[in-house]
Amino acid sequence: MHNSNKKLQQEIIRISGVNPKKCMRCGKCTATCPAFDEMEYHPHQFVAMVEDGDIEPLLKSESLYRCLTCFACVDRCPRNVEPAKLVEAVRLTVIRQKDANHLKADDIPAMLDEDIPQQALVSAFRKYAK
Amino acid sequence: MQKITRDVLVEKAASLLENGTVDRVLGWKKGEFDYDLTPAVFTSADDLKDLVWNDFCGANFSKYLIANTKKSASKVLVFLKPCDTYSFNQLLTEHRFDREKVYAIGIPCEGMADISKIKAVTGDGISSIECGEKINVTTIYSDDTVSFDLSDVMAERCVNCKSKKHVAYDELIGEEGDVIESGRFDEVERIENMTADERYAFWQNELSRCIRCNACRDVCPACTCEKCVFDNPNHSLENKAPATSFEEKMFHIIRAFHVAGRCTDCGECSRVCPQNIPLHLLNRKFIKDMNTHYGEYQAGAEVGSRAPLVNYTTEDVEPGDVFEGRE
Amino acid sequence: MQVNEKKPLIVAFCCNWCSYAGADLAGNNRLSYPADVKIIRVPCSCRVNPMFVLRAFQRGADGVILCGCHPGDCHYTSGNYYTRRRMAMLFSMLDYLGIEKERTRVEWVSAAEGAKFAATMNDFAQTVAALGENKRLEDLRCKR
Amino acid sequence: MQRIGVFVCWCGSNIAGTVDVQAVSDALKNEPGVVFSANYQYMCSQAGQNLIKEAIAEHRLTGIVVCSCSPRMHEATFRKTAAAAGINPYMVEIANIREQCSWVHKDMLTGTEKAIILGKAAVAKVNLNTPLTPGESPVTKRALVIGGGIAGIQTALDIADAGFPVDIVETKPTIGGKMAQLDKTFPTLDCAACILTPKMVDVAQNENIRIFSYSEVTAVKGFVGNFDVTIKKKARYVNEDVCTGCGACVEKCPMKKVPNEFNLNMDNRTAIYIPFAQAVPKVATIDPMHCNMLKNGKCGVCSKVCAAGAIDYKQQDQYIEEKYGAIVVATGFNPISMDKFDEYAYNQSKDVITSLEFERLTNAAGPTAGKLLRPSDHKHPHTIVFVQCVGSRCSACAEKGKEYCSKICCMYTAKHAMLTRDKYPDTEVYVFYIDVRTPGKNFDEFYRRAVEEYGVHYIKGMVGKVSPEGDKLKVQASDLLNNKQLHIDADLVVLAAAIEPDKSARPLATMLTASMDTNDFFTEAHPKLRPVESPTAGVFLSGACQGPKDIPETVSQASAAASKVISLLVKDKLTGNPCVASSDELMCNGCSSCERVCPYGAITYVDKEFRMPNRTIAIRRVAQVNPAVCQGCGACTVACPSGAMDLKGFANNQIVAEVDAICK
Repeated sequence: MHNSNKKLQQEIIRISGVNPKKCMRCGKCTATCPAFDEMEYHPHQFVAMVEDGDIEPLLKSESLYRCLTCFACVDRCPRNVEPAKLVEAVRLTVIRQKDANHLKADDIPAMLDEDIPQQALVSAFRKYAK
Repeated sequence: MQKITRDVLVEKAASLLENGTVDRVLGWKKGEFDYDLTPAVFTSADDLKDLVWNDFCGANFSKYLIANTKKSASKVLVFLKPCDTYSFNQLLTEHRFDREKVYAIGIPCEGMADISKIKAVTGDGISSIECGEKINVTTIYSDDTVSFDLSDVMAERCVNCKSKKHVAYDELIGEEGDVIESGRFDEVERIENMTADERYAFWQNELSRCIRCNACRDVCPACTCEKCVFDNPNHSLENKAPATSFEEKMFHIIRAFHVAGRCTDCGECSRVCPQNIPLHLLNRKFIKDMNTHYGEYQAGAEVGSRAPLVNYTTEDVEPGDVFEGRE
Repeated sequence: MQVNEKKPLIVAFCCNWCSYAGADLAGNNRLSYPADVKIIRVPCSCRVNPMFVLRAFQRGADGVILCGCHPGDCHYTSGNYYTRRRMAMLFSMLDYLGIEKERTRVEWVSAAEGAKFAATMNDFAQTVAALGENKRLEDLRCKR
Repeated sequence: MQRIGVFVCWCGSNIAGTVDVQAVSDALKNEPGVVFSANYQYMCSQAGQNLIKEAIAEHRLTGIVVCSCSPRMHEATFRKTAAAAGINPYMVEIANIREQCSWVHKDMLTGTEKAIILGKAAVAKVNLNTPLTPGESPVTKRALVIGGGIAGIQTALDIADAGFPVDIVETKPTIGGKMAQLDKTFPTLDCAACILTPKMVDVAQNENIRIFSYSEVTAVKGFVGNFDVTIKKKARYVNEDVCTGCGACVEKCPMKKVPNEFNLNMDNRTAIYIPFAQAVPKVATIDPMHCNMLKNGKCGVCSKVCAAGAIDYKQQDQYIEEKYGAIVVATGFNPISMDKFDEYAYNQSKDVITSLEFERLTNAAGPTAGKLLRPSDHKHPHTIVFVQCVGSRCSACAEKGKEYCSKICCMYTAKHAMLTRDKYPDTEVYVFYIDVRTPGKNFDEFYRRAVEEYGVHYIKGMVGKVSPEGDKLKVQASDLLNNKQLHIDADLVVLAAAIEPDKSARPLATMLTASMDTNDFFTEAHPKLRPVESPTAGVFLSGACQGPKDIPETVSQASAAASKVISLLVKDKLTGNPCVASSDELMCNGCSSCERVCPYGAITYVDKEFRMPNRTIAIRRVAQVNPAVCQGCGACTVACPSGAMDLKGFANNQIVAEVDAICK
């Protein structure tokens, strides 16, 4: 079997507050996912892989950034598993693994495109900050 | 809040007696001392001259309805402070009197005074007390009047008042209040946080003062048994006076257990205890535990509610785990 | 009799349908436990009034244990659920009064769990023996 | 004062090996009340029992203590012995000195010491024993079946077959229930009507069965063997005894636009109606909500055309009171509402239907005369998508779905898919499933046939969204095994809606004091060993009111319930367990605490007069225990604050005496 990464698995479960064991593999999350074609791993696979501790491929996957965070999967899931929260937790894990080497507030002004409306930035934060 | 005066109550009671709506009025009357008010039954407008309403009207009349509704040919008028209404509802839940035979007037309460707090300042020899804006006390020791603010001498149960809202009445005088977040469990928590030895010492000290006068039981609106198990010679636990330190505990544990889930936390037990034992801390412990483990429950908040001890869920905490999170 | 010779006295209330049968099974299988444990048969654990527990302590018991069917298996469908609440509250109160919480216990023992019954009693007897004599609850007049 | 005899058994060496039986009988001789004490090798043997009988006679014993094996072993034996010698069997107590003493302790000293203490406890208890007599109550030899579906029908037929009168109460104008709405039945594909309607006719013709259709139970009093039930016969404005069911009124009724509930509102009926052709009883019913005559007094056509003169616009609800010995609940199920499932567009498109609606669409007596046509445009659908587990196995939202598996959907969906492919081979049929559950005789074979012989596309995965677009339903779904997302243009989408207990069950359970689980299914007295009885004595469970069930299971449970009823009704008298609770009315507060913890509803309250000092009389509410219903658990005795409630045979003072004896 694949290498299971217990520590990362626990971390992701803790961050997301999701219990992947509640999943009954119905796939309604994936069925409902509007970004299906863009994603290598689909919502139900996220749940299954986290449950198995198969985390490494997820960390590397582009799927993380294809998820629209539309929460359709959360809404539709009959077992309250909330796959989107899991995807977000994996995303966060990637960010944390980069040794907290994020943008510093001071660096941002130099990178800003004057033409982007402020509102777009704020709404992006709102959208992705859940 | 508009302050309710004695005259308002007397006028109301007199008119209800007069028009025949009620034939008995439960109210407060001066006892041996000004602060020592006693529950009284008034049957005529003339009697009502003795009715008192001041900062010492702590007595909860709900329990008196059991006997008085049976004696009344029409209805009994009862004045209920917000905390009294909970006992009132609880007794209705237990079918202890006929609601149809009661005319309940809800009256607002800003808290009652605790005479022991006054005596701590003035000494025991109080010759008179007048309640107004301030509580003015004269003593046998001097001609000077000592004045107190009610807030400085308020009874513990009123400081930690759980509700200014009346949950039952036919007519409300004054303004309605709200249920209040109170710190009533702080003291319970303080005891819980002691070591077992400290707790034992604390309660040994408190309960060893018990003289088994039964005042707590007699005043308690939940203790309305036709015959108390402790008085029943056919019951194997009959016990009139404690012979050992354990029997004091036994009495108080059993009493608290019998009223658990039925006790509205009115605090009458501690008010009447001549030995100043904080008996309400036993009841509050049960209330706190039941709230923690079985969900918030306020006895008497509504008629017909099902108390935690006559209810269950399949997921309840195991008896061995109730201590979890402590010590 | 000298004090240090005193053995712990344990009263065990067992429900007729599960735990009393479990105790019988322990006997059938010759699984021993201390003779300090004396069993009182009740129809259901919910028959046990907190007063009985206190009475046992008052008369010199060092430990009191209640055994009933596992939650959900009560012969009377709901009895042990009430037991669970009542005893949880009683034990919490005893603890609040500073009485050693290890002296009281509720254990669910089915009719098939003879081994569990014996193990439970061994463990409980050991715990109670380690606490020593029950000084906080007993009635001194009844002291042996 | 009792005169107690103590009998210590050696049980060969089983007891005598670790317990000094002589020392035990000697020690117990000095206990209060003991007048005789002996030991013997085998107390349970004939010789041992004779020893007891002789001692009873010789020493005029009033109570017996046997120190022996577990009471679970020989308590009954020794009680019989005592009864044979003329003393009340409940004056016997057993001290268990074998299983709980000699077998678990190794040395003679501890064993003997403990045996003496156990003996003392038993003596202390017997000193307080009182003779007990089991209560007897008569049995009314008539059964009530609530619900006239296949469960109720089968139960009623079986009970009637045994020779007992049975009444069926059905809320609808006809019996038949859900099964009458079905087309075919799995796995044999018999037509539902062909196997059900003969049974309905049997019911109608059976002399022992009375049908109260269009009726409901409004009050239940009493207890096992002696229920008093009030049945409300709703006014149907047609005299049942006169109506011939000719249907002339239905034909002529001008009010033709009433949604037809029998066809799940997919077509219309008239205001006066007979639900379906084989209805039993076959009489018309006027729907007062839609009848012009009843609403505003303008019409009266049915009355004019009725040759039998059966129409009675003045008819009133009628209340019937009847006595029953046993009650069977057979209230059945309903599909849950699909209103909350926006993703499946049930409320947006007429072509998204539930499986029960599909049944009606394929039923020859249904709105399309059995032709599978889309409800929206009556065109033949070419692509059909079946969605399984809609609202079943759903723990996310209690308002939306149910946590349990509805059990029947896998099979009926396989049936629907198979029949569709059979009749219309040009149709593509997709079934989206989470799991296919087929535990039943010939069930899996049936499902495999749908796949292998009929070419139904079974796809593991759920449908995420159904969106109506033009005359198509865009179905977006996942195929988990191929890791694909599917987009299907469907003509018809069929939702396998979860099933739930009928709404009438909850108030009925309250009336019967029968317990229910959180899903409103009735709970059984024991989940394995007493599956058709409710914990309330005399109340039995039949069919889906106890849990989701298919027809074969429902019928077997119905017959099982009937056999339980029959074995109750054949008894002339019920003998109770004498160890029941009883309340001391002088001490009772009437506070209802005991009633709330009683799992059997054995406690009721009455207002009673009490003589008070000074020749006054006080009326107080006091608890009364029905000994025929009480099972003797004792929950009430602890709930009672005043100690008024006590349990015979395990009384407060008896248990305290045992505690005291042990702790002495």
